[in-house]
Amino acid sequence: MYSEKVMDHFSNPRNVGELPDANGIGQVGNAVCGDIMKIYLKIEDNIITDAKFKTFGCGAAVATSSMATELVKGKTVEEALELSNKAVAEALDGLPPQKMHCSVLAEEGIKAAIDDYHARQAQKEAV
Amino acid sequence: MYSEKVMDHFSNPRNVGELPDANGIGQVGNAVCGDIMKIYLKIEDNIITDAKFKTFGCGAAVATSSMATELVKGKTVEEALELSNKAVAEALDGLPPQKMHCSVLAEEGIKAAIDDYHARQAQKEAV
Amino acid sequence: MSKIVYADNAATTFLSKHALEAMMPFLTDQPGNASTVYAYGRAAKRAVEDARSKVAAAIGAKPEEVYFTSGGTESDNWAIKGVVELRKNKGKHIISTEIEHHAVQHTLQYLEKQGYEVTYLKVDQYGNISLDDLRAAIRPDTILITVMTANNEIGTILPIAEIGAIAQEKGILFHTDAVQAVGHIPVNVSEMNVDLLSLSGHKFKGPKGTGALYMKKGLRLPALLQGGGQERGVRSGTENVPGIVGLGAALEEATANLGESMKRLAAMREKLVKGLTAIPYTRLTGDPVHRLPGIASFVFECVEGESMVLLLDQNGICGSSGSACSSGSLDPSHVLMAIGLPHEIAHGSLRLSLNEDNTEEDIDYLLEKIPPVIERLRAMSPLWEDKMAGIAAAAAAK
Amino acid sequence: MSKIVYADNAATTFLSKHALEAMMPFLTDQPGNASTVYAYGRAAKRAVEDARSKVAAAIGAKPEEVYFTSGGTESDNWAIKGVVELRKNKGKHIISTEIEHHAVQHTLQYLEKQGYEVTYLKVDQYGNISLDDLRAAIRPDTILITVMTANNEIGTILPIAEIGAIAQEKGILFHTDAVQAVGHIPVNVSEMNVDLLSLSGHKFKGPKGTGALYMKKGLRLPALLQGGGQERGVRSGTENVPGIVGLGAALEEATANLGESMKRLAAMREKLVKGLTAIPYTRLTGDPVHRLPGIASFVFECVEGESMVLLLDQNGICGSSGSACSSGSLDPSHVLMAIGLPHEIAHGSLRLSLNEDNTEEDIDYLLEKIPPVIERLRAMSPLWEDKMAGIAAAAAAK
Ligand SMILES: Cc1ncc(COP(=O)(O)O)c(C=O)c1O
Ligand SMILES: Cc1ncc(COP(=O)(O)O)c(C=O)c1O
Repeated sequence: MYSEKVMDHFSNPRNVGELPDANGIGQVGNAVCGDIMKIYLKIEDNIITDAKFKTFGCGAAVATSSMATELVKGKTVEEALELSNKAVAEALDGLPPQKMHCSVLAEEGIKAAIDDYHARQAQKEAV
Repeated sequence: MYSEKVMDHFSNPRNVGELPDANGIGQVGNAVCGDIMKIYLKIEDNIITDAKFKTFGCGAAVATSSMATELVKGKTVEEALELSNKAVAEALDGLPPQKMHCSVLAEEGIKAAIDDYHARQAQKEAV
Repeated sequence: MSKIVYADNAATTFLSKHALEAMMPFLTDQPGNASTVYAYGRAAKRAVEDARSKVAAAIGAKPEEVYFTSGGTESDNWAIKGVVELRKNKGKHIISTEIEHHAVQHTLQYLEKQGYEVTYLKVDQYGNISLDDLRAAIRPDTILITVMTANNEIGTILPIAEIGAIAQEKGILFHTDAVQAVGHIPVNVSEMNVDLLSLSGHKFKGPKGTGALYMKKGLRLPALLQGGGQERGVRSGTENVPGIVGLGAALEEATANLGESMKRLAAMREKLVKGLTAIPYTRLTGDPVHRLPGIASFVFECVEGESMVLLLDQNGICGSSGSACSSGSLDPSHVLMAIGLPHEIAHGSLRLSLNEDNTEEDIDYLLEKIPPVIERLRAMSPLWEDKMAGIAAAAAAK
Repeated sequence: MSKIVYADNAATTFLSKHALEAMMPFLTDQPGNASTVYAYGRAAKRAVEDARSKVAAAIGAKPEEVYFTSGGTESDNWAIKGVVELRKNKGKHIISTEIEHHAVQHTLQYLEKQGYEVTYLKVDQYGNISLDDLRAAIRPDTILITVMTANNEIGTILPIAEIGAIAQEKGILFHTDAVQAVGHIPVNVSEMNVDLLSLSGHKFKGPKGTGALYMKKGLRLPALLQGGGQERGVRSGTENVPGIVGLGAALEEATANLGESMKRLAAMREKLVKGLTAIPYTRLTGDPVHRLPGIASFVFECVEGESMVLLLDQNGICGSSGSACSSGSLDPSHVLMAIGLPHEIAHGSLRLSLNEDNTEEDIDYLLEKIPPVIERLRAMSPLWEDKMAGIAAAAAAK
């Protein structure tokens, strides 16, 4: 049911783990539904220089986390905000219909991490 | 579904044909129901000395005709009248339930032929 | 072993070697669960979807319009009961024919007991319905028309495309039992204007216990079998993966050379028909032209069907009869009655059904062995005796 | 090819070699129509009746109480819908449990939409019902009790004989879905006091697409599939002769050495349970004692089921999960919810189901490969991170 690309990103997930010096961290989903994604971003001069994730979820959840973190690395914050769930799914050569929500989660995870980055920046400036 | 005995009497029916000098002939069943038996008996001194049949009908109809004619040969008229359908069926090592009516037909065929014999005798005496 | 000519392919067929080969992996080194994610499961799933595509291709449908079932009977029951449930607020009237297979007829009789009304269209001597009768039978509360594509006893092919056009025009769902047609004559669901079509694997050298229901896109009948949600939720039950694979392979094979095979079969059938109708007081049943290539069906006067089949068996010939005796009922087949045969003649029916495995020699063998069997049975038939006596008397009276 | 350990036998099994051998004649040189009178037909009929006797013997029934179907799903649907139709004038209330297979549960839900009332008995943490609850649920209009013999996800064996005794005392028909039990534990319809029992061929190494319904003598459910009148008029459709033969052969084989095989399996299962529950935050699901010999079922905290199954697949292990993701729904299995597991834990379920073909080496392999998979998934799980942080904080706070 999964494409080869999905299976590759599930079996050898890129960017898995924590990022000690992350300055944007977002967590989306919930355990009741069976999917949680935690995205760590390191942003320097408005550029995402590193990204990592931790995910509790199905094969598609892991693969979309992996792909989404890959896709945003090197991008500006604005570019990353434009990452759509469809783009993530397409980069994985598609997802089964009942798994599309995982790509939505990945999109939301990136946004949540960027939100957190903005919040931290605002707080810093406020200080 | 048929016993070997039934198949034997169907494949090699005993007493098939007409009996030119029969003095008792009975026909039972009807073409609409798919079974007709015509029984020919030759009765001498109250003993059935020969019996033959012609049958239009299924395997069981042929086999019961064959067996019934076999069973009555050499019997007295009274003995032949006591031939039951059960006895015919048993002599054939049984019949499938939905084919028991064929044994009934055979019993009735013998009775009809004997009735005919009695009728002829009565007529003869009356003459 | 002595020669055996199997001429009962309309009842069931030998499994195709090609189909068995396709099935073997799932009968030996693959467990074949199509609903699981691991490698075995994915292979099974692919095999099922591949079979679905083959079935779809064979009937001019899209793969997602094909649902696998346990056979023609289930497909017929599902189609009819499903429409009835789906349309229960629209009406209670169904139109069918007098010559449907029991899988349709008994389902309709069951529904009649539940309060549904069924109009059974009469057929002519060839087993054909009149389109005017059909038009006249349509009522505002008609929810389903179900007419078989081709009859299993007499081989007549019905005007499905025309019936479908009428159904479409009137907005009535149309089901056809194509169990005897699929794999034997060209079948195309869109040309035939059908919404639902039943087929059964073992009629075209596929495995027994397999079938399919074609359901036109947009139509979604309620399930007949509830459960695990296989077949996109409408036909539950662990997929019979080897069976489905065999069905697909057999149907692909059957349709690959359909044109040629039909020609060859029709020629063999015609030789058989010509040879056997040369026996006096014998007639072909069914439409002489619009008929399945493989079905040669007859009635022999003054002979009873079951004893004919039994004697043929002793001659190494497998055929069948719609006689009452072989079914355990008292009336001969409803199909033979519907085409207007009197009881006593309908009792003497014989159906010989050929397929690609039959040879010219088979036909010669049939033509050699059958006439003496008829003769032998007539010689012991009191009906024949009467008939001959009557004819002799009539001749003498002239 | 690298090693594969197939531990998903509760989903489906490899076909038994013995069963395939028994089937082969009907897949090759016999057409196998059981309803015809010629030699081939008689051989097929004998084979079907022989299989019926074998099935009957395996469940302590009489041959004439066994009806062949297309699988467990059909048997369940037929039993339940049949009783409902048969008893429609007696009442509209049915009693079942919260942990039935979907073939029962979805059928009941369908009937609820038609106006029937169903009481689903709650189960305890082990998946067991209370007989007092059952007694309390019985109403004057209760027409059917349907409780599975053993659960497919957690392996719990239910007290069928006791339930049957209560049903009998109250004069209520009792059906049990014994799909997971037959061929795996002793099943005897009279000791169990059941009126109806479903079984499915492919759960004990028989062919897919085959099953049977036991119907107690004197009980005659209306047919679910109308048609040609096969199976004494109550289950129409051309008999799946090879399938039926395979079912009989497989069940005879499965029950021949049942005692020994159960012992061996239970020992292997216990080793597996012991080894895997040694992983922290892991529990066995289902009754620890009254359980099927072959089913070892677990939940691993902070791990999601589908990714576990996928990673196990990459290690050559076939297992299954009742996780929501693998089924495409959002809620985890109703069985795991019914035994009171919180959602987030129920998502991490794994079922390993063994049969006679599994070896000691398989168990060792499972015990070697599974713990690192759990570890790897936990290492990438934010839930696990939180859990560990929480524990560390709690420890520090002391
Ligand atoms: C026209 C027709 N419809 C339906 C069926 C039923 O198919 P099956 O016996 O495969 O269920 C048959 C054959 O038995 C048939 O010939
Ligand atoms: C307990 C139980 N009941 C019913 C079924 C349905 O059986 P089948 O899939 O063979 O129709 C299954 C297995 O799928 C089962 O485990």
